[in-house]
Amino acid sequence: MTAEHHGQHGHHELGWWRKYVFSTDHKVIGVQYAVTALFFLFFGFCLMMIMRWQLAYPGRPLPLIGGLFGEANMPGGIMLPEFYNSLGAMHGTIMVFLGVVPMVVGGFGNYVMPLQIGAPDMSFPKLNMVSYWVYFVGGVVMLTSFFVPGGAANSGWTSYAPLSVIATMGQTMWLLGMVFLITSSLLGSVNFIVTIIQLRAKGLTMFRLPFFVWAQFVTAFLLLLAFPPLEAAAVLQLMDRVAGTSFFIPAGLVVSGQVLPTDNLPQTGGGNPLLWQHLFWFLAHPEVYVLILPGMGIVTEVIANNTRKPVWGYRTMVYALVFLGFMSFIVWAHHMFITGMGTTLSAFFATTTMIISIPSVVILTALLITLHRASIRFTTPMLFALAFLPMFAVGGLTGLPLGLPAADIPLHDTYYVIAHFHYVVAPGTIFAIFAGIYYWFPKVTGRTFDPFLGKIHFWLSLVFINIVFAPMFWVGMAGVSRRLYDQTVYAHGLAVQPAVELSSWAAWLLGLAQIPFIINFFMSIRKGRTVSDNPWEGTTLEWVAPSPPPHGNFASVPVVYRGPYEYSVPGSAREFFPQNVVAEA
Amino acid sequence: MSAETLPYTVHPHPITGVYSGKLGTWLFLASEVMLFGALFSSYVLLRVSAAHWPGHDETHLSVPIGTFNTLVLIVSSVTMVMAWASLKMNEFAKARWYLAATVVLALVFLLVKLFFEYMPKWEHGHRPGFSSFFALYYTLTGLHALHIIGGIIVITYFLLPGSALWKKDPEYYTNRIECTGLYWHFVDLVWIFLFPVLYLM
Amino acid sequence: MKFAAVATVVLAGWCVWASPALGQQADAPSTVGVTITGDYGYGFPPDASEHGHEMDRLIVIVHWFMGVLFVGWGVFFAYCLVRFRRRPGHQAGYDMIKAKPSKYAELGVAVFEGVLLISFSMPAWTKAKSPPDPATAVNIRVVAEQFAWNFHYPGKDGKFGKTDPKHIDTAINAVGVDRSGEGKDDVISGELHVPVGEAVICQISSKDVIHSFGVPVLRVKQDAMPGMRIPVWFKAVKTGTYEVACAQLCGNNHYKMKALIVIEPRDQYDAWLEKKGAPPKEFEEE
Amino acid sequence: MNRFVAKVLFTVGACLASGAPLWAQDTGVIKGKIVFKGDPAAYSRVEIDTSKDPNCGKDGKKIGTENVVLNKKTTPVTVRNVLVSIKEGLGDRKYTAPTDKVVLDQKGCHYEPHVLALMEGQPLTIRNSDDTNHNIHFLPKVNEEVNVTQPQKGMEKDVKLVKEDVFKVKCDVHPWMGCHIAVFTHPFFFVTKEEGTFELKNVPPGKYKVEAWHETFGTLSMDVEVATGATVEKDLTFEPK
Repeated sequence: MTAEHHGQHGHHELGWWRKYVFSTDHKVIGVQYAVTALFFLFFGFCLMMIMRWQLAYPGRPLPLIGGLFGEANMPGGIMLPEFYNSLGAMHGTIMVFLGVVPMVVGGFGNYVMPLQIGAPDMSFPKLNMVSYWVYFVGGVVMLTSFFVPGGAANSGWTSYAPLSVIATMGQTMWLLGMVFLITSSLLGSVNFIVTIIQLRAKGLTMFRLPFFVWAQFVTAFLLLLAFPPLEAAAVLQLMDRVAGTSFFIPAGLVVSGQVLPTDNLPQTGGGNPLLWQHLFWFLAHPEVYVLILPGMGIVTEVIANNTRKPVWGYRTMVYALVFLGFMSFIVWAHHMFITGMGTTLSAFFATTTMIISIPSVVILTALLITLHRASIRFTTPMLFALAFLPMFAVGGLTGLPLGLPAADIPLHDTYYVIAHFHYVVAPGTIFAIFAGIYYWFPKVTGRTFDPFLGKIHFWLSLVFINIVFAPMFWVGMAGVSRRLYDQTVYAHGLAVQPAVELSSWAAWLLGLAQIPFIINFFMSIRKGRTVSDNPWEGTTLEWVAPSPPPHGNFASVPVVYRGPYEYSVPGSAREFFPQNVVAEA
Repeated sequence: MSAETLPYTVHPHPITGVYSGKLGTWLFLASEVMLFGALFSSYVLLRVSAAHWPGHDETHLSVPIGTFNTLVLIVSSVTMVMAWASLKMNEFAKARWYLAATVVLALVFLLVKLFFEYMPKWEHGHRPGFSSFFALYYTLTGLHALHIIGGIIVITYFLLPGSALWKKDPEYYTNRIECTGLYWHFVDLVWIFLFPVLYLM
Repeated sequence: MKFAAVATVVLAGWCVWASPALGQQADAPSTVGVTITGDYGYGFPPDASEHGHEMDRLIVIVHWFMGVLFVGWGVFFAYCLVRFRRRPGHQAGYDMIKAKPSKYAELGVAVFEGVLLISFSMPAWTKAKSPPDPATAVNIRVVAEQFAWNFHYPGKDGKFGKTDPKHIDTAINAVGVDRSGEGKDDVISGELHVPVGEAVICQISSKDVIHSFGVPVLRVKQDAMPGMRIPVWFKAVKTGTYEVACAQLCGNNHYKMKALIVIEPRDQYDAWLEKKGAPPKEFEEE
Repeated sequence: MNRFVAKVLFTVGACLASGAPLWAQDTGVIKGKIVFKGDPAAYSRVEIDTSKDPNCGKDGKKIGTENVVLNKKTTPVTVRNVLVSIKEGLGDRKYTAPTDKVVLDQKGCHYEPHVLALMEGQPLTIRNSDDTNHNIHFLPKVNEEVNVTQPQKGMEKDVKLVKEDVFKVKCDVHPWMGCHIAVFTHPFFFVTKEEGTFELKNVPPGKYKVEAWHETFGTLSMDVEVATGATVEKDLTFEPK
């Protein structure tokens, strides 16, 4: 890398559009991703808060805002089942594909990763811009689907065929939206991998990479290889809906008394609904790790920085991470134990599922042991990062009974499953996201946030999010299925209804608990105290760049001399060694 | 910042030995493999689970036309390589001719597919909804055709407006043609798989 | 800034205070004239099956295991947070501690998971997956449709009649059984009746989309796949009236896709089958 | 000029539709009955098993099959739920739909009426009078599909049918629940009741093709000539093989 690569500081100023809207700067794009994703996270959260009313008080008109949703959805404020299903499907879709993934990969990955590897930008800046705007279009398509006749997709975020094939027009929009989102992720992942391989600063070997970069690296590979099958599946389902094919529709279906008109069925016996599930879960299981790995990366950064010591067993963690990524491709069918799977197949997938739990345990343990003999600073990001550990532990552990086929029979598709994966993603990844926001906020804005509001936000969120999800374990144990518009029609559902009501109230309070964050966020951007380049006294390269980093990131090309987390090095005057500092003899 | 000012866009990375564009293309192709892989496995699953699979006498796919198209694509691959080679030998004019030839061949492929394969089948009522076989036939070949169209667009770009880059930075231009070539070979390769699977098996 | 914090706390407080006002209990289910047997609560639902306790036991064991791990981690976690908090004169240690215990812990986890899988899960699963010889069992076809369950009994001759969509009469012949031939004595019911203490094989299938035949009290769950007929089997050991729930999102009224399952002594079962098997009553408007 | 013609036609239509007396003497009436020839026993109705949903028939009221409903008391035996309407002969007369509501009621897990006829654009209300959930599923040939849930008693949904059509309606929660809806461009239609007779009033003079449609027996048709003020009486007979 030679000097002229950094000549751009003298560059003529770009126009407003090129600078903030159609920018090719990874930092601007990162912020664009993050802001859009935060919007979608909030939107998806709102959908859920509306659903929670129907769950808590089935068939009772939604007070105050009930009238706003139109006669087709909520006549007299009473939610109709079809609208409930739409909300459920879109909550899942938006949270996963429009919220969390764009946030942790598009947002944090885009902004932080190039800084941490000492690169001036991503390898393909224009491609980077394209992937954001493709994602944006996908998001718009998803949102508009609420306004088409029949409402948004209502076959669940898993869109199981044939239900999704005979569903209303919203499903077509969903598929189109997915094609956009998938394309965006593919372009992004190519960009990430190339950047990490090609643009690392001099001396930054793979085993000197911050764990966050490793997480992004593995995640990118998951996206790259797992998403295309879903794209294929989406294309096939589109054909089924639009071109009259029947990839997922078996012969002789009788829908509401009418034999489903499908021309080809006599000739070939039609399609296979399991095909969709295999293609879908082949993506969607790695997708789970796409949701959690970057979260682990963020948490590791924050913990290393706030324990003021190197993370324990860095290499072990990296190996565990890679192994996790690899294994995640051969566990998908544990979502399908009760689709009529035989003994052999289930044994295989149960085994791989048990195996994949080990590396997660390893990473968690490593992070825990890191706390040992640390000097823990309880900063706001650290609080979120610390909370991540037990929350993720709950989420991970409760995966065990679901991974054991016999135990899965009673628990499958009950609230137990909901509680399980929400513990992984909500107090897990979402807390990691908050940790990341608070941790890198000074770098991005050059200002500090208000720690007091931050702590309020943390404690309220921690309490309420647990009251939301913990009861669901008991509701699930009692055998209540998920995706029920009104569980009180069942004796076992009515018996645990109070727990559902409790969850709802906690959910709404959790919504209120985000107010301090929102206020903090916007006020600190404008009024926050300006800070130095390295307010957290971090060692990784992003803290070497100015805050906020200029176009091209680094004043001078950083050269790396050591591992990522050189804190409290014995027999040395300074408490921490940034990676680019020459060791004093 | 514009791509040119980034390291390793033109010159290969000392350790990995490739320039970023090439690596990116390879990764993109990896995902493409997964895409078509998924579709091929769908083909296998549907065919295995099907009560009856239409034989060659029922599908009426014309092997001669298929073979012709296969040859067309193979030749277009060759011209694509020649284009890159002549750029390497600094013969820009020649390269443009080869690129043009590639585009023409690609168009020939599409036209043959449209007028001698799709349209007659469509008239015969052999539409996607007719049987799982034709559903797969239209989906697979259609997706492949989309890839061909994409290739045509890219090559045409480098042939006309994009060629300005040659004067600014010949090596960079050559690299881009090489990447396009990689993609183009992949598209041909997909067809090499499609042809026997759909026409012969 | 402080204002926002205070406001939040106040608001939160108000909601908690106001919650009983809005929080009247939802209306009870409108299932009339039917009382569901057994008491339901936050634990497992009542277990009316022979094999259910195996699954329950497995789940309990797993949760003890999870509990031990979690508490173990939790204690260490809490200890570290207190003991190693930043305070004057306290310095973080740089060099790695040799954490042999963690290695053993991880190894232990792996081994125990193996045990759970091989000696608890697999036997139960294999049992669930190997139905007895149909000749010795009660055979029932469960045909799911949006949004109802149809239960198809072979009738006296013990043979199912041929079924074909063209015979479907949504009012009286939902499964489309051919009434000529073996189908003439077949029984189609909206309620599932099974004899207690006998092996029952249910052939699960679907007319339209994917449903799931879930009976919490029997610890049975099996997706109903259109185009397939998948057997599940169980031996009910407690008599009573329980509920069958659809456990797979199947459309608008998924939540109400419910049927009653009546487990009764053999003689009552036969009597019921007899009654159901009788030709339908002539209908005269009053 | 055109607007004037339109106005006139409008008034004519309105009066005809509402059977205004001052026009009555200028129009005729077509009446008759729908006769059934054959063995009534072969078409006896049977009770429907509603055990799927205990809420159905909790008032002790049983419901029966309706694919054929004969009136055995009358002689000759007549057929109920037959849809009689003018098929041809009205030329390009235009009629405006009456504004009074037609109600499709769901009562005791049973549709009332079983055959519902209305004019294009005439307001139709679907009501749930049951203490359970219903899922109204229109399976139209040309109109928009309707597939909505009414989870609670007393819920109402207004629907507009804007194209001429005859189609089945089904409840997806209670598979046995079915009925038929017919949409016409003119007001000359009638659905036979208990006595199995029909009467088309205020028919302008002219030659017509009158059609009778039954969900099981299919269609019959007859040619009728209506003179001013006259009443044509003509029967139709179904002879199922």
